Amino acid sequence: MPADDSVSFSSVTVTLAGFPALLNLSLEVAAGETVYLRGPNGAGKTTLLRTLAGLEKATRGSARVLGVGLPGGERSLRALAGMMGTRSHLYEDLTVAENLDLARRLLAVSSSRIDDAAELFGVRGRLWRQKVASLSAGQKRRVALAGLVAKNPRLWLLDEPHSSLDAAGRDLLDKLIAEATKRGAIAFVATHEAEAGRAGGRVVEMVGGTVRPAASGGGGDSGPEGLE
Amino acid sequence: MPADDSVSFSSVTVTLAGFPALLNLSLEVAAGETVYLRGPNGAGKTTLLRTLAGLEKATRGSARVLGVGLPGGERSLRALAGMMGTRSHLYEDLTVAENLDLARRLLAVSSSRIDDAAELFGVRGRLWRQKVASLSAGQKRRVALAGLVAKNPRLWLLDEPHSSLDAAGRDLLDKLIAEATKRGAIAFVATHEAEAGRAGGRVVEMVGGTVRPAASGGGGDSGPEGLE
Amino acid sequence: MIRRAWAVARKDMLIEYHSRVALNQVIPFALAVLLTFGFALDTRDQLLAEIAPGLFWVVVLFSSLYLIARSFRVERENAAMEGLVLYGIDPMAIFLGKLAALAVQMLVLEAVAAAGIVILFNPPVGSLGLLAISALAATLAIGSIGLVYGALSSSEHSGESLLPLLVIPVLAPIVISAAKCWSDAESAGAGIYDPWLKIVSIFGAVFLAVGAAGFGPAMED
Amino acid sequence: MIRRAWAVARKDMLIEYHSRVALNQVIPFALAVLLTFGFALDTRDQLLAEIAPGLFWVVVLFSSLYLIARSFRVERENAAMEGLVLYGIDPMAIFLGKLAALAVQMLVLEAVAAAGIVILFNPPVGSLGLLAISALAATLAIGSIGLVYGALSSSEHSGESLLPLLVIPVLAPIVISAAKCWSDAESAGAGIYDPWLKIVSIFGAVFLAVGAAGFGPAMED
Amino acid sequence: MTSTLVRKAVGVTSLVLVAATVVMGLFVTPPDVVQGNLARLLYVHPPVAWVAYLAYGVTSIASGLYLWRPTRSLKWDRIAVASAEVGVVFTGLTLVTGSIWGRPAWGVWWTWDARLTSTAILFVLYLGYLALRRIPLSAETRAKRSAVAALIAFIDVPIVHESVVWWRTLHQGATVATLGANTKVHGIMAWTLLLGFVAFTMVYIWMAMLRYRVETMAAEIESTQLEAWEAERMAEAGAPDAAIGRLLESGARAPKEVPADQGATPK
Ligand code: HEM
Ligand SMILES: Nc1ncnc2c1ncn2[C@@H]1O[C@H](COP(=O)(O)OP(=O)(O)OP(=O)(O)O)[C@@H](O)[C@H]1O
Ligand SMILES: Nc1ncnc2c1ncn2[C@@H]1O[C@H](COP(=O)(O)OP(=O)(O)OP(=O)(O)O)[C@@H](O)[C@H]1O
Ligand SMILES: [Mg+2]
Ligand SMILES: [Mg+2]
Repeated sequence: MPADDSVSFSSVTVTLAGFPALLNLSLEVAAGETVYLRGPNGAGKTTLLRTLAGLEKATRGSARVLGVGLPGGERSLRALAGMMGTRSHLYEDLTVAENLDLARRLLAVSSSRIDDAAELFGVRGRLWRQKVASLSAGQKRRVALAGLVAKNPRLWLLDEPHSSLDAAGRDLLDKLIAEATKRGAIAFVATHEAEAGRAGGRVVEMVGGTVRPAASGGGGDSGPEGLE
Repeated sequence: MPADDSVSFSSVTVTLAGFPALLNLSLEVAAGETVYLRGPNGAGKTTLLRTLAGLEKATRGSARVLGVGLPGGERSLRALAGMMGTRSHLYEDLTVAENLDLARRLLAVSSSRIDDAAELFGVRGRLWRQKVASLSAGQKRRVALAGLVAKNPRLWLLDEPHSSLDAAGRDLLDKLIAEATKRGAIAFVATHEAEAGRAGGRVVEMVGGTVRPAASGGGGDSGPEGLE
Repeated sequence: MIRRAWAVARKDMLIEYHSRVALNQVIPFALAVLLTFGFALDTRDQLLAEIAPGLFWVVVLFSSLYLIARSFRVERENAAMEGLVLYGIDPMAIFLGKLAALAVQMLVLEAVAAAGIVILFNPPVGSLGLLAISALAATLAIGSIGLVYGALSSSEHSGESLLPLLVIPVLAPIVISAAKCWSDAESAGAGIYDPWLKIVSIFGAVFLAVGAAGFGPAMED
Repeated sequence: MIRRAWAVARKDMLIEYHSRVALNQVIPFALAVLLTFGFALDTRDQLLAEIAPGLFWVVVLFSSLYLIARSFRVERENAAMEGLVLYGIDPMAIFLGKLAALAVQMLVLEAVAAAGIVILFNPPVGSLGLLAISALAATLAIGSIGLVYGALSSSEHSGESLLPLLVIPVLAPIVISAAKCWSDAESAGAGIYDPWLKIVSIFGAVFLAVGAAGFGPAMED
Repeated sequence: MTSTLVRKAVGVTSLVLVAATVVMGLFVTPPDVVQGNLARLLYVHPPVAWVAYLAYGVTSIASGLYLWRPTRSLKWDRIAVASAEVGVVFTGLTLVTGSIWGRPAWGVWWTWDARLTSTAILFVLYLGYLALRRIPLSAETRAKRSAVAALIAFIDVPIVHESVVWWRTLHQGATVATLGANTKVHGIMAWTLLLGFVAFTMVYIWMAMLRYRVETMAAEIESTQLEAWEAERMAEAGAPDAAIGRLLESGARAPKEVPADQGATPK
């Protein structure tokens, strides 16, 4: 069933503590697409990602994500989605190795897979036996990304994925996303970077909790004078 | 005394829990300069900023920052520096207005000054009476920046300042930094953005806790294939 | 599910292994409380021996509150609980895993506190078996209810001192029954047919079931 | 400095105003504990009346621990304490401000708990003046020591349950003396020359001084 | 080397002195009129308690010296923790010997006497001090914070000492300090008591030295670790991005390791 690979939102509203963080948002995304979410602060990007992850519930409207109906299927959606938000989901008192070992156990994947992911993000060396509490911002991010890659989700939900990552890490992550979408995964990337989407993928401008009508073209995220 | 406006580090080492986060770092920065700190994850950028703010202590070596000697003068340095790190320093249970009012009282500045700063960052509207806990990532960032601008420090210490900010916010912040340095302030900006420093300012590449010898030229933060 | 529950339990035990919060902080705390109580309440030995069983369970309850709070604090730090949820695992696995780790810590705590009580307050100890069974049942009850209310009150902000308020009234009956159990254990005749033991066991089973049923809804808002 | 201390105190009171942690969580907690004790310890009225003063201070101490922990939790959330430090303000201002806000909350707590104790346990109340003075001194002592140890044990991780362990043994003498003060207050003859009041006041003054001296070094590492 | 010798000498001396105390206490001194042979605990229990005071006193002085800027050095911190740990051991011994004595003397292992309770509180106080030291912090921060805690904790020592006066208690009052006017402790008994005190002080010094040695060794390991890390950091600075670069050069490996068919599936 091809619909099972796609994402379709119809008039979804999500209220957080009474505030409509998403408002009548409709959106169709096909398998293999990369969607760059852009828009001013408070537009609802993070809320959209959390809804896609099954972490927030639609108050009105309905959606179908990878064959899972929302609201209702949040729990099964969570298993499919891979989310990388501003919080790392790591246990500060555990070492890098122990955190990723937990991921291995919960994902029921082989440990060589975890090792490879850790190797890929350069956290197998000195950091491997360090507590997460003692890592730099970008190092934490790398550990979290290693866990995400090990999960290899069908839905990548990345909230400002480049933040804290150095250039090599950004590059690596971009490649991983490209590779995953090539294999049919869908990626949502919330970002404020001006160059997002230049290399391909769809740019969706959000504002006021919904998708900005395509009319106005690019530049929705840029301020009055535009950047660059 | 002109030396009082500058920053000078000589062979500073800062150990965090026994790890040399900064190692024999020497650096001279003159009044009015903007320094972009770049380098791979774990290079020591954040630690350098925290040392400049008087939040970490030099274990070896010595420094002079705006006429204050380190180690030793940490407390007086804190009053001069304006730091914007990954943590916002905001009280989640207070409203935006109350957080900024606290800043006003502690800085002993006029309330119109606070209002102006808040206005500038667009947090005077609906958000003004909202608890910080209910703001989006970028909105929190804007509140913190409003407090920083109200302080108008002589030393701006910004750790990935663009993260979470939308294009308009980034633009505004860049202008503010330019304005401040024009008036003689010094700005340190830790960033992974490839375009940092293109428009002016000095780029300092860090790696392994110290400044990378100038030889290798630019691109230290970018991976082998470079970004863009 | 058992595998995942074990992974969760293992993680919580590892955190304890690294941070030694239960061992170096909560258990000595329990001893400090025993001392303060003994001193502050009164100085007549007879009286203290009488209230010792009640005191034991009160102290265990209070110390357990710190263990439960800690159990949720580690999940809150980087929204780690959200991370667990995002593995799509059954809340039941999280519940069982956290309960197992918590129960182990609580049992150690109870052993130390019991030794302290016996030395300091000198209450008669009768049937050890009776004591052990009642302690196990009460531990499961306290742990289960603690975890459910912990999940209920775990918000990003201002939730931490809500837990004791919610938990104490609910657990008061079981704590009282467990204390009575001890008092009964003193009389040699008491065995596993003790009526208070029955009550404690029923409470234990009911609260365990309530916990298992309530944790999922409490956690997944 | 007074201006800045006031700003800090005001902020803490505002946080309490918004979150109502002391009012809606800690004070009801204290009452719940009193009730549980009443049930768990025994049901003989005479006995309860006798131990009431000790119980009162033990409950106040425990509840205050939650208030103190809360006082530091709000500072830890977004590294807000670091923010305060970055205004270059004197640690003494932070200490005084936080102590003022804490003391106000504790005094309200004590008033409610005292009312609860009197209603539930029915102990004789003698000289109100004596009670009030001793309560004030004990409050300052508990608050000061609590803040110092709160600062000492404040780390990003695993510090929170250390506070009670550190604080309780140090405060045990003052809590006991304050309880004795109440017992003395029952006898009509007692006045402000009561020896226990003297001890409580001395402890209050010493701990306030120790707190003021220790907070700075404890906080600024 | 010399320090090892000193340590060994102190160790041997302390063992000899303890043996002498045992011999004197058990065989040479007469049994007490009232308590019989039980009174022989006199040669152990008070000395052990005093040595605990001594240990905490040393901790406090060392902590004070650390806090005082002109003498600030991590050496004091190491002395403080070494002494405190031995102090905890001796406080534990005080509690144990006291309990053993109390069982026949008072009929109970424990009673809520002011001296006993305050001694137990002293024990917990320093357990708290040791727990505080386990919070992960930099060595300097830890030293500073625990020094403050140690100074506050010491307030309890005079309380323990004066407790027999302040509260009317069951426990023995100051018997030994008023030796001249004393009829209970005299002659050979007093000398044995003094010997016990010297012996346990030597034991304390020996244990504290061993503990201090462990601390310095830990510090040395830390500094070698630091050197290793410094070397590593310098290498990093020399070979930028080596680790990451190598990974990326090994080409399409990344995606290959991430087969799309594997990974999490809903249960
Ligand atoms: C667990 C029970 C006990 C504890 C915790 C304890 C604690 C102490 C402490 C801390 C001291 C040192 C006091 C000072 O000089 O400041 C001490 C001294 C002493 N204790 Fe005990 N004790 C206990 C039981 C007993 C018993 C049962 C006896 C004898 C019946 C006893 C007899 C003495 C004597 C004779 C001294 C020397 C007093 C002096 O000359 O100052 N203790 N004990
Ligand atoms: N508390 C700590 N204990 C031990 N090591 C630490 C601690 N904090 C930081 N480090 C180490 O110090 C080094 C420098 O950290 P720092 O945060 O300054 O890096 P950074 O340049 O800001 O990195 P990023 O780009 O990831 O933010 C890192 O290698 C990190 O692992
Ligand atoms: N808990 C909450 N209660 C009330 N309003 C909230 C809450 N969380 C978010 N909001 C509001 O919902 C809106 C959308 O927030 P969201 O975090 O999705 O924005 P965003 O597009 O991710 O912004 P940013 O670019 O700043 O990250 C914001 O205006 C925010 O103020
Ligand atoms: Mg966002
Ligand atoms: Mg950084």
